[in-house]
Amino acid sequence: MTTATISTQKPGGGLKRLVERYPFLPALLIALVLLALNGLYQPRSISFIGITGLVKTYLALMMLAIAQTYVVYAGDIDLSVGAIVSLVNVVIVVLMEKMGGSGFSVVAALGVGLLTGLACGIVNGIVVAALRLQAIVATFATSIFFTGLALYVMPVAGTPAPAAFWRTYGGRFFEIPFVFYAAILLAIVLYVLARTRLATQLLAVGDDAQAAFQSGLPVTRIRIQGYALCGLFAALAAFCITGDTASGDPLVGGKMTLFSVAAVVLGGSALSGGFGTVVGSIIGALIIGLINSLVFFVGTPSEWQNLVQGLAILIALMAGVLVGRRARA
Amino acid sequence: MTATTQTQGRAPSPMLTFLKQPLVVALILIVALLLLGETLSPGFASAQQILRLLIVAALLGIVAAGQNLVILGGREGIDLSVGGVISLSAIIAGNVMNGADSAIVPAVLACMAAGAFIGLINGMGVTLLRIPPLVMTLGMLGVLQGLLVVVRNGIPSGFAAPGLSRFVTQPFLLGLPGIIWLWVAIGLLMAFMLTRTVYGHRIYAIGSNEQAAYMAGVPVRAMRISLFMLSGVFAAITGICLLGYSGSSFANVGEQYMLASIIAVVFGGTPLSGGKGGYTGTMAGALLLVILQGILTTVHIDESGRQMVFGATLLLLMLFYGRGRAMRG
Amino acid sequence: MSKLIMRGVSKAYGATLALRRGDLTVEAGEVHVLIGSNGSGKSTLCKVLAGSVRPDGGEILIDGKPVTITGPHAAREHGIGIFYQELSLAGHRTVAENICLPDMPGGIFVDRKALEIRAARYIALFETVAGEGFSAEAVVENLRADQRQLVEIMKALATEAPITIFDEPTSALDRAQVDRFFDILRGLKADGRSIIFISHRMDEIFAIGDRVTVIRDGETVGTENIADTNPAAVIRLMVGGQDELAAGASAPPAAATDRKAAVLKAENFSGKGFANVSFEVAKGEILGFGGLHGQGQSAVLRAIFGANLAAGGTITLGGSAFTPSNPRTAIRRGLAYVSGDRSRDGIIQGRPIIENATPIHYLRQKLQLARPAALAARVKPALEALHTKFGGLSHPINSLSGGNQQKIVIARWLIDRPDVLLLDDPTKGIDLSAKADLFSLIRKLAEEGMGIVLYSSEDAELLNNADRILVFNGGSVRRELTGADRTRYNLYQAAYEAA
Amino acid sequence: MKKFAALALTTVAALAVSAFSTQAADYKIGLSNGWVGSEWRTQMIEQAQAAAAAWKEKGVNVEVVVQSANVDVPGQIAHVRNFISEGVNAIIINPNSPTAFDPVFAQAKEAGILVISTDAEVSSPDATYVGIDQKAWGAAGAKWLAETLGGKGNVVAINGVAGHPANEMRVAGYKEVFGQYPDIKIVNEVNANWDQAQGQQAMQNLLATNPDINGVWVQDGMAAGAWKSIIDAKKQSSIAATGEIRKDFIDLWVKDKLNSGASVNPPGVMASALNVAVLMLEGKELKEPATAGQYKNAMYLPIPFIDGKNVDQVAKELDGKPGYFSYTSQLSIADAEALFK
Repeated sequence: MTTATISTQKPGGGLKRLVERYPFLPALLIALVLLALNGLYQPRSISFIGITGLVKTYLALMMLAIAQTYVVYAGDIDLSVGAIVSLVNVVIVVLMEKMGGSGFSVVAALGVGLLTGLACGIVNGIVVAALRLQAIVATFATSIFFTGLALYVMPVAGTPAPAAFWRTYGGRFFEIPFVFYAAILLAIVLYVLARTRLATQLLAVGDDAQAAFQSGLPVTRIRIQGYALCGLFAALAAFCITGDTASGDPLVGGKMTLFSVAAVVLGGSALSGGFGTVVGSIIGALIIGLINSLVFFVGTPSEWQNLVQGLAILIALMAGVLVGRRARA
Repeated sequence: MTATTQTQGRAPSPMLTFLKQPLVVALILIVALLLLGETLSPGFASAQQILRLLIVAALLGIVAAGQNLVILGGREGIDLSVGGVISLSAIIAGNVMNGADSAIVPAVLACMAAGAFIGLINGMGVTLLRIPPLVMTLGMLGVLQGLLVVVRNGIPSGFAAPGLSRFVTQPFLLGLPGIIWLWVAIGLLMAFMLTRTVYGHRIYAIGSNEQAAYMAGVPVRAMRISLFMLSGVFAAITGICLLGYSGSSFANVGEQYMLASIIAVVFGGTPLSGGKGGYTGTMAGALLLVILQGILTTVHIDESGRQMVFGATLLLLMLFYGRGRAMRG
Repeated sequence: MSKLIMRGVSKAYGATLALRRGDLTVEAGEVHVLIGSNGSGKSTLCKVLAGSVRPDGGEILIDGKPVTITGPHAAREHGIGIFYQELSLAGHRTVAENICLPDMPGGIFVDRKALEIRAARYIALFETVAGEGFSAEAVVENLRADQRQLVEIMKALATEAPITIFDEPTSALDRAQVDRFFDILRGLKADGRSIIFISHRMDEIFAIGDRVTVIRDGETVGTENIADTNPAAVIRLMVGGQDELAAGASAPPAAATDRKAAVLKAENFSGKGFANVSFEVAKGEILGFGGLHGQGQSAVLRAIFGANLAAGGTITLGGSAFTPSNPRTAIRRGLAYVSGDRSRDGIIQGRPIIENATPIHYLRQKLQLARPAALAARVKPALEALHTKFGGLSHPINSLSGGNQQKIVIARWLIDRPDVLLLDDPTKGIDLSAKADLFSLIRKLAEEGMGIVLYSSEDAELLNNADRILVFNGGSVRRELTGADRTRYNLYQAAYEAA
Repeated sequence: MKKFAALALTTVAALAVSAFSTQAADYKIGLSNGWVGSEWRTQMIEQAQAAAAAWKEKGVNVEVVVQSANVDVPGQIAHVRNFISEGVNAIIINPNSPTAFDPVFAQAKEAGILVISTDAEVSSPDATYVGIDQKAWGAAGAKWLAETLGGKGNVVAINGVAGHPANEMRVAGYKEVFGQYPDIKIVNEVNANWDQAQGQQAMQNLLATNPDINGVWVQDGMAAGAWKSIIDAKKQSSIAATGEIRKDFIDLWVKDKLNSGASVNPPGVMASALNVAVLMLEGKELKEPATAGQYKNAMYLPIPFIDGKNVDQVAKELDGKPGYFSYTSQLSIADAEALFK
């Protein structure tokens, strides 16, 4: 009954309704087109191994885009996610090394890594939501702090992660690469998270924080929880990156911050908050990866590669925003 | 009851109100930091050193002027592309003048035109396509970084004209270099523009309530495009001055100004929400940031420590400024 | 024992004392009306109770026990629910989610089933009057203004709070919706719940209220039983000693005007929300737009002004054709438009009064420089003509009450006189004295030769002030009322005719 | 939305136009560069491309495919994966991390691809490093500085990006050297992120607070900035500082007779690595296996040094080059062949 009423009220056809229901569809379409083009120019890039490589490489950015999405839900932004990735990366690598690299040490280090990410997220949340500093500049400041901390923990890149860890990440079980299990697990976690009270509350805060406050929602606490969730997913991103790079690097995540913001926008979420999906952000991260490899596979001269990538991402960003808005209009 | 309410009413004393002005806060902090710097590293607050800090602050202050205007114009105005514009401008200026004083004027004109053009594109994306400024200028930054590689490839890089270098580094009038006078002139011009011209009033109008400004006949789109263009022009001027400062151009010279210019604006008491603030504070904010960085350079500690102190100090300083509105009055 | 007692509640914003001594006693099972002119402090009193404003002094007793309300969440725990005048909805969420937002069923996870059941209960209450497109799954942003107001009402009802505050809940609703809502309120009353009801509409107050408390200048001046009082008495209490500020005190409409000199003419004008609207406004005439709220009156005015897109038809201004494209060109052609939604369309928040009063002057005089002395000389007379109360021209506009803010917005149009003044419900949410000032000025402007179009959602205002009234219904003009036809009966009849 | 799909397609079409024409190649070599923030990197790629073309005379067709863009470590790992998909014979990489590529290089090796890193060492046992020893590079500058100062004085160091491996190795190099001179005191070390203007600002701050500086150890482009501050402070006669190898700076050096010395990290390293790679692909064996360095997989190239003695000659060699051109050297094919059996 409900859908019927809406469709009579707003003409526009099934596609529009579909996009309203699944806002990440346009992003998915772009990603599929890019994937097809990649395959057209380099068939091996969409082979099983090629796709595995793609997922392995960009799982970290996907995680980070998810992290960013939860703060963007509430209309906030976190420019420190990359620094959190670096910090967690060096913390777990140093701990694994100190504890001897056994299976237990890996698990313990991952636990500490999650707590580190959580702590960073809570610090951001307190700074932005409780102390009411402006998110862009405040999280930039905390990013400098976290980077300093990472440099303190590991002054120079290089400590290797124990083989037990990265061989698991890069390995296969029953002929299926580990990352696919991770991806499936992630999908379940995200499905569950989308049903939490917190997800709805974050979106409500992002819609109109004052209104949410007046409705009796504990806005400050919700925003801090959003940042905490962001910190947790940034820690997961650090795990992925540690799995893929098998080493510690205090600067590894720095450049990922702005890519994570771009991925969120590419996925059709509104930076102003209140509207978005994590699935879109994941696809957004994939789009970035696919654009980068496509630019290579079509044989762009090296000096033009950055420009073409920049233009393609700018156009995709614009498309993400415009389509997202059309879907909501 | 009434009487008590009125007497204990929260009307703060005039002294406190004065002390809470962003400009006053910044000036007090500047003096405090200079004293701290002198204590930690004798010679830090010498006249010569302050002069040199002023030159560096002027470089930041000029780009922050454009950033300031874009932020004042509201609608989440922000310009992340200034770093790219600065780099591009430094390269164009170096190539056009290539060590010849006679080519300074064409070089300046070329750079300003390039800056204005990039601002125009940013502005059109933001107004006509309604892309959020953060997304638009972030995408533009990626494009400019690519463009830099293309532009630098295959063209001879040039020197600053001696006249330009003298302008930036050598005393010109009353012992101060030309760039300081330029900065002062920009400061006066900005103050005049923001308080005494219709254009200035319209900036505040669109920043504070775009819809009302539109209904009152303010050409909102043209205004906003012009602000982005001005931001491009100011960034271009910084690029030229930076060329004069370092003598020759080099890639990525502008990168560090992206977030620094935003922090200078925030330290100057202009909140990122727009419609409030001014440029005088931003000038003080730029100086404050430069002094802070200077102190950290002169203190002999590990880089990790420097970054942690820098990040924490930025956060601490932000607490002195207008924080977000409390949900509860 | 009274359900709720508020005693001596005070609140200052900076140097402005919003509430001096707010007293309110509400019994269980009554609808208690709170009334006062704008800026009298009644909204502040409600916000203190709802926890969104922290009081500076005073005490609150619920069921005889003193309580401290630390925030909206605490208010809810003390059994207080509120409908917010400015709405507190999450635009991208569904109707069901919004209704349950203050108290989502479930623990860490949302219990969708419970949420839907609970929402359905409140949606059912308004099922017959909610209109097309209203459903549990509809996204709030896509709803009409009246439907959104219904969601806010449902949200307030869903709190099931023993004390529920309704701060102007009916402003966007149509008659049928209001009637349904009042039925529900009567039901709640019968269940022993306490309702605090704020409205500017005297008819509603007397239709639903049991007792009325009047607030003036931040102080409670009295509480009466509705049955023992009458509108005139309530108004007297509201305005205090200032008799001349009584409602609708403008002169009776002038007689026939010179119809030949039409300054504004619309022919078959169409656009979003209206179709085939034709009318003429003569120099010196006040043309009224009437009818139920949202029948195209506002859309026509905005389209003429260029703020909304027009789809067809012609507009003639002062004898020559005019194609509305944006407010800027409209202003240049001598049009003026005052919106009732001043916080959206009018005031430039946080900026000085002088900057709020001058943008039209800048445009019409093609000024580039803003010289304060020269501007002040222009602005002051315009503000004085409206009896505007302000501290200084450099004070921020937010330091003024709503009525005075609206006067500044109107004054900006009077420095350089327009030929045609379009008034789009200009008195929405402003107090009676400001209304009186405004209407006497409008009549004066008309007498000086201006053509004026007045849309008002308050029928009395139209009947008292317009020379002719066009009654809108379903986006087009149903009837023209002139001379002795301008009666409330005729107005209602045309407005309620099936469109 | 259609409009944007169309736009996206147009971009792709534009890309396609630039697609290279494939030709029968004996070897396909992938070059990966993860940072385009300096001219040095551009020159590195160009020299490598030229070196590949030079093989034609020898009757060997070497096709290079390049990925050069600002990427983070995962982005550069993607480079390598793209090369594997592309089916190259060898990968030459200027890596963004010393250790991060171990797993992906293992995959490349599995696919039968030769991996060579240049400019920065990598820990992977599946790769060979062909380039200079960054630690020796740092030490060479420090040795010159210490000797120029007569073994005593106050020295400051302006370093690149903290935590960056190349930077840290260079830092280790100068620390070791200065450690051998008890009368040389390192009064401060700062990081200016390989940014010329930041180098200049850092030097300015250091000069103001340490008026008694005798020597400055500074790397790469930051040296030009540091020297600018020294000259602005009119201290060029009393301070000795390391320099850099761009033509701009060399000209200034000659003109102002600066007391400077510069270790050369030639942008030709990638070309050298390419020549080594081709020979390896041809199945030749190194006379001395590459087992140097901390990861036991390095083959170090000589580090030229510029000081007062040879700077005029260097300036002459660079005559006519653009200002950003770096003094360079590379293993010629013949030089490389000499290293093999």
